[in-house]
Amino acid sequence: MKNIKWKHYINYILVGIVTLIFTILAFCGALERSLQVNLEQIAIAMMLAVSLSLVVGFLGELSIGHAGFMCVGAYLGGKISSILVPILGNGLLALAASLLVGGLCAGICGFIIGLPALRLKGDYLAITTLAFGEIVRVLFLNSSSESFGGALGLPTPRFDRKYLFIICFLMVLLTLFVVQNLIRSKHGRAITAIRDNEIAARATGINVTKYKLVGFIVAAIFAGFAGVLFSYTQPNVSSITFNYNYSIEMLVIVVLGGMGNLTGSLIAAAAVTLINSFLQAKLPGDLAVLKDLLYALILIVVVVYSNSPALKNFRDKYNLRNLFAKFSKNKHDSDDSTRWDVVPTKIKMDAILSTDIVVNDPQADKADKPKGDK
Amino acid sequence: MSEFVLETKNLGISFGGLKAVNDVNLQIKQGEIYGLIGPNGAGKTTVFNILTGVYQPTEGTFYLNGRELRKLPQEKINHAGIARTFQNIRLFNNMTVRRNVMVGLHNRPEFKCTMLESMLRLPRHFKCEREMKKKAVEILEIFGLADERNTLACNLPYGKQRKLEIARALATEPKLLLLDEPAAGMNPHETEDLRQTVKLLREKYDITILLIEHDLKFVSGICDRITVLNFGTVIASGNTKDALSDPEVVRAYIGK
Amino acid sequence: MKLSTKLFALVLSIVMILGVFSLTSCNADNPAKDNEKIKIGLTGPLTGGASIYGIAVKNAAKLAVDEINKAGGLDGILFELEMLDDKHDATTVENLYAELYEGGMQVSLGTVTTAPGLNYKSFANEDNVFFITPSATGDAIPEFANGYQMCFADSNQGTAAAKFFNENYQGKKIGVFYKTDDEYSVGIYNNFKKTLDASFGDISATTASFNGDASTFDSQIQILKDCDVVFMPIYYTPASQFMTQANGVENSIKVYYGCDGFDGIDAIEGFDIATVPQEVSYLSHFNSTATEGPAADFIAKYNDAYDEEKEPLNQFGAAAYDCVYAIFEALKVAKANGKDVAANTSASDLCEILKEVFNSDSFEFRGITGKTEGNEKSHITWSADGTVQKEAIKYIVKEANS
Amino acid sequence: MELLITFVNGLSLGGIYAMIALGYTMVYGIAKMLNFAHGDVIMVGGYMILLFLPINPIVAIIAAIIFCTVVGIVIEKVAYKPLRGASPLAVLITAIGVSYLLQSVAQIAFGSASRFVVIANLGTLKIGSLAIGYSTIITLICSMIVMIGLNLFVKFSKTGRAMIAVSEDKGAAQLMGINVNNIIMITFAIGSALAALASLFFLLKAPSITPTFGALPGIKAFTAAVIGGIGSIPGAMVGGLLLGVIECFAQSVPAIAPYTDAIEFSILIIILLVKPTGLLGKKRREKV
Repeated sequence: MKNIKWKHYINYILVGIVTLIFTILAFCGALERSLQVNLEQIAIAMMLAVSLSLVVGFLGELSIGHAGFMCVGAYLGGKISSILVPILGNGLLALAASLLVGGLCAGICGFIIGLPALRLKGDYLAITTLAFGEIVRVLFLNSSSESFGGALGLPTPRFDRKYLFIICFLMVLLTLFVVQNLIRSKHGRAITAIRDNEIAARATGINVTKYKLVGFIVAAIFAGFAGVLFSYTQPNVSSITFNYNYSIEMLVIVVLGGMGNLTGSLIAAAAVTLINSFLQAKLPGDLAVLKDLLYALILIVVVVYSNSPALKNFRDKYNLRNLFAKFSKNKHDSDDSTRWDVVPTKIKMDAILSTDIVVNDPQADKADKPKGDK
Repeated sequence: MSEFVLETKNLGISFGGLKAVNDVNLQIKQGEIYGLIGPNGAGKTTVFNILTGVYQPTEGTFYLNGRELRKLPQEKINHAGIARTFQNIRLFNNMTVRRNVMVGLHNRPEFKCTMLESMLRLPRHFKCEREMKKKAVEILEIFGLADERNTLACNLPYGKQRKLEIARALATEPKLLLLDEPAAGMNPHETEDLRQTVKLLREKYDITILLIEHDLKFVSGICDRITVLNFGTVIASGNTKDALSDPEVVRAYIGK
Repeated sequence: MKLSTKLFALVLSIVMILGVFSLTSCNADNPAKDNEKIKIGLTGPLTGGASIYGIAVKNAAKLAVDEINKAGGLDGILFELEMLDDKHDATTVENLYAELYEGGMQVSLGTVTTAPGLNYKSFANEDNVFFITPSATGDAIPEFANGYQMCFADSNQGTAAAKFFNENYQGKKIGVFYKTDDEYSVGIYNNFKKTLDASFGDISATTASFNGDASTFDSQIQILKDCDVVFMPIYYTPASQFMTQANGVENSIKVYYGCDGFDGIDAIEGFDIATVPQEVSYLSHFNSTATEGPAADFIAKYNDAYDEEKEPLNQFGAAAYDCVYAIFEALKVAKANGKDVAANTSASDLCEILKEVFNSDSFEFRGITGKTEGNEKSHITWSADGTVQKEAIKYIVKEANS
Repeated sequence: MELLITFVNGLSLGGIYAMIALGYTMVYGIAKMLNFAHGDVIMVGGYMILLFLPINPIVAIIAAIIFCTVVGIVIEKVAYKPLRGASPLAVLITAIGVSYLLQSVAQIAFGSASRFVVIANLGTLKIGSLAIGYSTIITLICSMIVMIGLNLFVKFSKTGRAMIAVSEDKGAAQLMGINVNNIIMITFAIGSALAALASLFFLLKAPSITPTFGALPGIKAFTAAVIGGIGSIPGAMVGGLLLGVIECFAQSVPAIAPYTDAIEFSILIIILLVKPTGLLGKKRREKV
């Protein structure tokens, strides 16, 4: 049983150790600011990746509007904190209140976007989430300067920079705690059942409506939390940040991390953030134009390499996991519960991204079309 | 309480003017194994889809133990006590065998555990998970799948996948089990095995079974009564042997 | 060992290495203490849609630094420039600022555009880093004591335009065409409208707007086609699009009037401004097609050094050139006043020195932006709130076709 | 009357959207992938026109079409074909990578400054106080011709029918002797050629180009394709025209103009809620 325990808590341990070490460094005053900044960004990306993973990896719905939830969190949390900070002081109390409000409002948005998810599938749902994200952004963009600052952005108070990353990482732990516990329960089983085969899940008595909404709401709440923290890292929140490219970046992280693999998502979030900020900060002005080129090439090569069916044999031969497995004595775990976070990576993604449309055959399948469903 | 487990009254559905199922009346008694047969395209699976809420009937209605289930969503119909398997197997392929069955146990009252309890990992969550696992293995043992409980469902051989689907349906504690071509694609050995299992289900769990099957040998060997459909309408119904020898049925199967 | 244990050990060691790395490279209060040259830092868009501004700033600032260094620097103290790419994206600034500051930046040109600048000013304020931005026109940019502008602030431009309209276009139909998701455009528009509404009740404007990268303006032209004067607080690319597309479709537009974003409109490759029948003019501090005076000298120098087709000069660049010289001159003044300026003076100390000079009444910078007469450079001073005081000029890019 | 002008403007803009949307929809129908790089092919076309314009406008247009076709095929071969059979999501991410790649290559090659590309000055049609650019009218007519032509091509030519077959069932099409790889390649080629045409009409309307030029029409056209029912060729046309008209009308009212994008996307959501597979998309029922 001891072996299993390790694996169950690997994500907590990973994040926990990182937090602990950097916290100690921070208290010693030995932490570079750029590293601190990167840590904040990594933590926010991790929260977004883990929460998005719940929707894309486990619920099996493609969402490219995750930045919209974050936007709601950032603006509402930021607004609340800028109201509360003068009253309560710039402390944990104001932060907690804004987290609460930001998360709650994002959660409500998650509910709203979850409703079409009950009716729509695949790409249609994907564009709906994208549309939702853009609508939210445009509304904040055109808000009056008294309410949310409009195009000029919303000035937000900033938490003591030195310790903000610790709070961010604690929130990552909370996100992991909730998402993992949800997934590794009977409710999570129901959610993955819906992903694997919605029709069978319904016939087995799973309340698909409820669980789809739960998936979207939980994901939205944590994206909202990430938004609030983001507003604390930025002196000025501007809606342009939350455009669909940002959502796509989060999707890239989730896919690179291996769909539905939370450890992978965490590592990918850290890696992508670090690569981005490294390229950004280290390439001097003249080479800046190469940065996008490099990022694009890395993205293409990594995705083609790790997904191409033609390279499968090669990958299997030189797989990192296999390399590790060679050294491990206990090659096969006997209990299926140990595989809970690995299994979903084997999803046939067609289930997520496919709605076959008959281009030109109105008569086809007529017998299968019920009257009410024209 | 009605004397019939399942009773359909003038059940019918039309798709854009085409009557796929018309005026089907079934009356299935407690503990019966009832067959629904007919040539391809006769509307058998459509009847199943109506009974499980996939389609809404355009005419007529149906009752389970006297309770009208028309208009209920699929999961509510399942909660009311109808479970089914599918013609083309629909397992949760990326889950292990045991987890497939555990999904079936999801709504049982004895395994109640709210989402909050799960998220906070309260004692009830652990208790519930433990007992669900135990129960799932118990069910798997009936079907002889207990040894493969940690195999991914998609890696099971065909015959076992069929069985697993039945096990999952059974896990929802149904009063009526709908089996859609359970013996399709099975070799004679597997078919025989299946027959034993279905009989066992009735004996041990007192479940009423309605099944669609093309294999008439299988049907006549197991069903108490059958109904024969052709072009969406009932052409014969009653005792298995009598119904099969009905001239109308013979004509439908063999052709004029 | 188990896989997880391995992984755990791996992560642990990586973290340790990172930790040790950050320990060793920790230099407590003055990251610039090992500098051999005074390091000027800034961020700006070098890639993406707004990169034309950032690139001009980078080139012109580099030109100024090279000139100063060639001339011996500040009594032998040389300067160096470091510019990072913020993509006109405010979220990158936190990271870039940290990188610049820890890399030893002592004095800064802030950011090229307003959106990132709104973040930059707060970071710079926390560390007390002096910055003078060439082109972030936002009103809130010089909010803190350490922030200065070389360009006119949005409110300044909006108010000036409103006054100009009131004086010159009474009784005319006025149209405004602005960009709703751009801080610069919205900032000027809001102030323009506020001034117009508040002070001059009998003059009002028809408004059309666009956002994002939109480049087809059919509907907007329909709204504005019956105006006499169209005020365009936008950059020249969409403005030139509007003029081209409105050509022949509008009925009565006589004048297109812009702000400093118009600069460069007559230099767009392939766009022949003579085909626009209207008068095109703008109020600004620099004319990048000037043919005489100090501005022309600078333009010649710039075009010698850079590919004017790919990296064209605009007023952003000119302002950046002035910014570098302003810092240089101010440091010279400070040094003359007996202040201790060295290549490794901390950013905070330099900030105090520079603030004092910039805020003193006697400091006047002679630059290439603002109103120049003959070969005389312009007179530029700063008010205590960090906004620039120099004379704006109305440039007529093109007279109306008669 | 002004409403009419706005309407015609909308149709013409919609025609361009529709042309791009056709590329999305055909590729989707046949390769079952969202080609996020499609918008950037438009940009490539625009730069080709810019490059060859000094020679002759006609040469420039032909060069742009040929080059875009080649680019489309190369992208398909290099970035998408190795992933055939892999998850569509992976292909989606690669497409995003290709999009970034094209943009940064364009920036390196042409700089990021906006370039003016005046293909021709076509003048204006004036009726009383109303005026409408000839470019608008030409765009409208040409886009209609292209769309009808494409529809006929798909319906009646051998290749077109092979496309339908592949889009319905790759495996079965292969068994029927259709070279699926070729058909996919041809689809990409046609889609990219359409993108080049779209860039031509776009530049006729708004003669300037930047490396990010394709992003906005790309996302609009994607929206249009989904409104019409992605995978359906008539759907792409209807969606494109509808979107163009909505956009022009929304922008012609100053008070709601800033919300144009939000309005468009709201309409998209509403349409999808009423018709979950778009206006003309065929509803796919999963056989139970």
